[in-house]
Amino acid sequence: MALSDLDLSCRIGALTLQNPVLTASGTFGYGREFESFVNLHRLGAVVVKGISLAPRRGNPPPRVVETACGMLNAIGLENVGVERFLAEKMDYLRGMRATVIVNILGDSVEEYAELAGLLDGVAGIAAIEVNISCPNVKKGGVAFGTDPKMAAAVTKAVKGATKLPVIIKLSPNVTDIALMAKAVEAAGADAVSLINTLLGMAIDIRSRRPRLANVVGGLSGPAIKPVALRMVWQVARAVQIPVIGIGGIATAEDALEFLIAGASAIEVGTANFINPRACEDILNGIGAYLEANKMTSVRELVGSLAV
Amino acid sequence: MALSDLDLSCRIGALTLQNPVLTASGTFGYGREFESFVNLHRLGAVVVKGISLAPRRGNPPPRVVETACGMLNAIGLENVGVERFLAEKMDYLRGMRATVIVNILGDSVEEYAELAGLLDGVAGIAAIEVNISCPNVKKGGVAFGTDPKMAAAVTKAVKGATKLPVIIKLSPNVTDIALMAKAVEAAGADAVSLINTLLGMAIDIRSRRPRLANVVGGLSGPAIKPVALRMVWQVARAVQIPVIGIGGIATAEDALEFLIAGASAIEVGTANFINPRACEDILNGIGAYLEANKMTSVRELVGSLAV
Amino acid sequence: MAPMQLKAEILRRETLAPDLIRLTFLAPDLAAAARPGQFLMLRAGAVRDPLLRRPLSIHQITTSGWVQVLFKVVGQGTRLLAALAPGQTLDVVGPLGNHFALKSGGNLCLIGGGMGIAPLYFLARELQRRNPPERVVPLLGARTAKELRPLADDFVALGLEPRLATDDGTLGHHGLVIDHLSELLVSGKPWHIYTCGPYPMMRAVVKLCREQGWHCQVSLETMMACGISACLGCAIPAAQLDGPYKHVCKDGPVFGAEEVAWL
Amino acid sequence: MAPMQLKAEILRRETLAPDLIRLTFLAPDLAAAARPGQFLMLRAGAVRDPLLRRPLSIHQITTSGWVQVLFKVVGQGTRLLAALAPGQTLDVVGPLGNHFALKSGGNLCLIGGGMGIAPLYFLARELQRRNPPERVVPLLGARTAKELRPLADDFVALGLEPRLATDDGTLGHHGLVIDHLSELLVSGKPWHIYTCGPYPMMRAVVKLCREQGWHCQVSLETMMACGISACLGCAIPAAQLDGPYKHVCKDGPVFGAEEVAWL
Ligand SMILES: Cc1cc2nc3c(=O)[nH]c(=O)nc-3n(C[C@H](O)[C@H](O)[C@H](O)COP(=O)(O)OP(=O)(O)OC[C@H]3O[C@@H](n4cnc5c(N)ncnc54)[C@H](O)[C@@H]3O)c2cc1C
Ligand SMILES: Cc1cc2nc3c(=O)[nH]c(=O)nc-3n(C[C@H](O)[C@H](O)[C@H](O)COP(=O)(O)OP(=O)(O)OC[C@H]3O[C@@H](n4cnc5c(N)ncnc54)[C@H](O)[C@@H]3O)c2cc1C
Ligand SMILES: Cc1cc2nc3c(=O)[nH]c(=O)nc-3n(C[C@H](O)[C@H](O)[C@H](O)COP(=O)(O)O)c2cc1C
Ligand SMILES: Cc1cc2nc3c(=O)[nH]c(=O)nc-3n(C[C@H](O)[C@H](O)[C@H](O)COP(=O)(O)O)c2cc1C
Ligand code: FES
Ligand code: FES
Repeated sequence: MALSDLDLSCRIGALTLQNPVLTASGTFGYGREFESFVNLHRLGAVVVKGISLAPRRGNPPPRVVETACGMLNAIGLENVGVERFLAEKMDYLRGMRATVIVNILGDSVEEYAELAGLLDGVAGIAAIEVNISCPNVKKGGVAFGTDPKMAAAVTKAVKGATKLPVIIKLSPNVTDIALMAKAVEAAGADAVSLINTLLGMAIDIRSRRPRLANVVGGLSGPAIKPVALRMVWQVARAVQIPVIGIGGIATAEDALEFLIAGASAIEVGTANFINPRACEDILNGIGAYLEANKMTSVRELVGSLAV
Repeated sequence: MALSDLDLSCRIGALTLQNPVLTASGTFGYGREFESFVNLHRLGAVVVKGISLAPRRGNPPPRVVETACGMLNAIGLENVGVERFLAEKMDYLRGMRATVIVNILGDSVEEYAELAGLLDGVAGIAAIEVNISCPNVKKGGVAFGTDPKMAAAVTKAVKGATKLPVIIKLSPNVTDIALMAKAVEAAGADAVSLINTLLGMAIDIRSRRPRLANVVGGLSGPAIKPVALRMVWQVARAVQIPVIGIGGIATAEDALEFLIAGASAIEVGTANFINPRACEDILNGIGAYLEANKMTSVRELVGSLAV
Repeated sequence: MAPMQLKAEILRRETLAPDLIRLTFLAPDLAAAARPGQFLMLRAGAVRDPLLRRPLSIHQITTSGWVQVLFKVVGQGTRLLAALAPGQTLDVVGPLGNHFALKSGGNLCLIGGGMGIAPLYFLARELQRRNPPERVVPLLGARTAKELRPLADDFVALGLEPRLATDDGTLGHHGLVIDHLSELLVSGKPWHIYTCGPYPMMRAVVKLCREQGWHCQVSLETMMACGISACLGCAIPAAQLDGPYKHVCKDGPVFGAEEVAWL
Repeated sequence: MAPMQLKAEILRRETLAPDLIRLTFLAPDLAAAARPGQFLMLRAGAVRDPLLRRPLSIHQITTSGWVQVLFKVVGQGTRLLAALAPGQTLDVVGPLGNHFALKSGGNLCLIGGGMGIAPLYFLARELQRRNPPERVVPLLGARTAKELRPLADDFVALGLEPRLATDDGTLGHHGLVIDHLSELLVSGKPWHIYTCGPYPMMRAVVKLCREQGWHCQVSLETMMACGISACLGCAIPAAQLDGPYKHVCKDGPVFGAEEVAWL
């Protein structure tokens, strides 16, 4: 059976993706950075670096530090802003026939809504992924993603501003992630994706200073996979909407664990840095597994965990 | 300067420990298991495997699985129960002149209090560490450690039942660990220790079954160190009581990061499995660092992070 | 004998078959203390991934203080161990666990499958010292001749006459090692069985022993985080299913077949 | 030239000094595309710890498709790279980043400190092709003779006359490589400077260049997670401090000294 005979497609709200392998925001630039490594049109979708209303210069360096089987980043959401994104980045992605999901971030509910409105109806944009791990500036800097009410408010506002499918990207830095997922589902989210990075820190014992200028940063990579997988499993059992699994996925085996746990699709993050071809390798590996297990559709696998 | 000239002592409530290197509960048995590797009397304290009122047989196997730079365990708090612990394990520890901290766990506030009462006044027991990452059976199985009110209730009950210093061991599976720390501080805790394991999961893609019979388990080891360090830093800034840092500490460098972040002492967990001599190696390394940096007391280091 | 933690110098690395490695290292105190059936927790170096030590049985010791392990390369941990060259150091904790009870007298049969043969060689040598060679009968099985021959040769060199079986028929009986058990049955004698190998093989052996009333010592494997009885990760169900679990690293790895559950 | 991802065969591993390694590997397409100043992101194998690739400058290429990197073993990543033996494969992404602008004519001076010398050799060769050798002046410094001599010899073999300096005085001037700059000053000529090395050294060079009005190209290092402009981790402050950051893997590693902040 050739890969093309397999049904790898998955649905995220009204959107059908050709396969479940997506790129994680912030680890794949605006797509073009990977043009010599990956066939962008083969991917389920390219989720681009988080976009804000105004351009952001991000945090001062150092911004990244390696940890055991992982890395911390405090990029600080550096991005070109929505205007330049639409003017400079979308043409290329359209030309490559990539399915584009735009990851957005804001300081207030209103900013999220405004951004969603600006993206609505733009040719080539298939969906919006909402990063709610950002501080709510109006609410004393508590992250939207740690409070079910604020998360629901963002979801409602974004849904009200766009006809595009809306994916809410959940923060893992919470007591009960299933509760968060249910809150955004009730508020109209078409899907949830998780996890964003775990908040972490590293110290240089020589200088006795934080290794990141921002002091704390987001932990990603294989180190966090067990936590991510547990959360995906918990959320998949709690909501009816599709779940996109993220966190430490570096191989097809990793991706398969998330699908079996209940994820309809997955996003590959940090692994892109180490193996720029990771997304295609993972896609091929999922196909091979389905064949070896005599499955014809990836949906047979989704949530197939026998507990 | 010889190691003996350094002041490595640290205070945990009314208790003064000779040095800040402790063993983490559940990773050092009842001490005797390490007799041929470590001089127990040289350690800051031996924190023994969690003890419950009645013996517990724990979870069915498989109970452990390796992950990237970490491991998941679902031992299920197997232990001999308080009666056998006192009858069979304490004599040896007293004989070794070890400073013993007993880690306790329970299904209800009352159980915690009863246990604390049974340990009160037992010769050789220096303090009680309360594992609140256990499900509150009376409250639908929500972990004590995820709710500030329940955590405070346990703290109060234990404090009321014993004159020993009480260390509350915090769960990292919460939105705001500083809030938890403040809640138990207000309830009378003499110190907090953190972190317990992060909840995680792993799946065998061949059988499509969880790798742990218990489905989910606790993630420990170097993988979690960045998260643990961040939480210790947050808690140390939020409370006045001493903080004991735990999570992924395998070397003196790791331990120093926690001390610099604000921990008065540290506990070594999973590293004991890999290097049974880890505690003494770490103790020696801390001494060497203090000397190299011309410090005479470990307290000069605690909380010395320049942010 | 209390376990020790030591750095041992690798003296020799032999590739007996593809992915079948025998490492010889110098550890006189360990060699002096080790008993057949015990195991070691090994680490090739200070890597954090894989994180844990790897349990390997003691395959052989010499009076000159050499210790051998014999293992299959199955994943990253054994791959790193297999990459150690003479002169490099191996990080060892051991000897760990209990050991086979050494019988003097009677009819003794050692049944090993695959890497389960590794501890049986040490056992065979100790039994052979205490018993006439014809009373010590090794039944050895593996997937294919390549794997089995080097192991079988060692038993022959001891003066024993191993009966062999391979899954693919390339050496000895074409089939399972336990098919040889019928020979023991035919003999009509009571046997004392020692066995180590794949779980289904051992279960079949244990079933027969129970039927025949033969005594049987089994060496079990399980996932281990520490090997030194600190993590409680190595639990297995005891014969009395609702009783406390047995712990392979402390109560085992050798058990009387009747002590543990056969599921 | 778009970067590629490839597995290259190691042809040679040389230990030039303790912990100073030169790896030669076969990568014809890469060799054809590479320009002086560019770098590679390397990985010794599929280990997860350390997680990230390691950036190393391209030290030399040959027309027969050989590529060389020269590096100091400072931690686990470089240790794993240093352990690669001929015949094994190296996992390469590159060529990455921009490159030095190659001047024809004028007085060219290459100032390298420590491992900063690595990319300057490739640069020196390309400059030497375009300029009379006496117009290409390398100033090379390192901690000690053991480290510096093998590198210096290569420059001599190119027909250049490097001025040397070591921290311990065991080769060349006893002191800093920048002390040689006074010779350039004395010459009274305007110089075009290329520099790569420790930050304090480059800052001193840049200060002098600014005073003298000399043009200066610097090659910078920073922590890099990807090297391919995907993570935005390699930010450094631009000359205009409140403007957008520069990204070393994309806007660099070579910068005009005036483009970036010197803090
Ligand atoms: C007491 C004991 C004695 C053993 N003696 C030998 C021996 O003499 N020769 C030999 O070849 N093998 C022996 N084993 C098995 C050996 O420990 C495993 O093959 C090895 O740990 C695999 O490590 P890895 O990293 O190469 O493979 P991994 O990538 O970790 O896993 C490969 C496979 O090995 C299994 N495995 C992994 N770790 C362990 C572990 N800690 N304990 C048990 N199984 C594991 C996994 O379930 C998996 O199926 C013994 C095991 C035990 C418990
Ligand atoms: C563009 C560029 C070109 C380079 N070219 C060379 C070269 O030709 N020869 C050479 O010897 N070195 C070069 N380096 C430095 C080299 O990348 C580091 O020495 C190496 O990554 C250290 O890895 P490690 O695992 O051995 O050490 P680690 O244990 O990771 O760290 C040891 C030290 O190296 C620093 N370091 C670690 N990772 C990086 C990284 N990704 N980028 C920068 N610094 C890091 C750390 O801050 C630490 O102080 C270059 C760096 C860059 C950015
Ligand atoms: C360098 C870096 C930048 C990131 N930027 C973003 C971002 O802009 N928006 C976002 O929602 N997530 C961002 N993330 C989080 C990832 O999309 C992903 O959720 C996380 O890294 C976990 O997946 P991984 O372990 O596969 O990397 C970023 C992660 C990294 C490592
Ligand atoms: C096998 C195992 C058993 C544990 N048992 C207990 C326990 O009984 N009580 C407790 O409070 N913590 C227990 N812990 C948690 C550790 O004490 C420690 O908080 C955690 O492992 C993080 O530290 P580490 O990364 O250094 O291991 C256990 C951890 C492991 C790995
Ligand atoms: S392996 Fe840890 S207790 Fe047996
Ligand atoms: S290193 Fe990732 S963007 Fe430069």
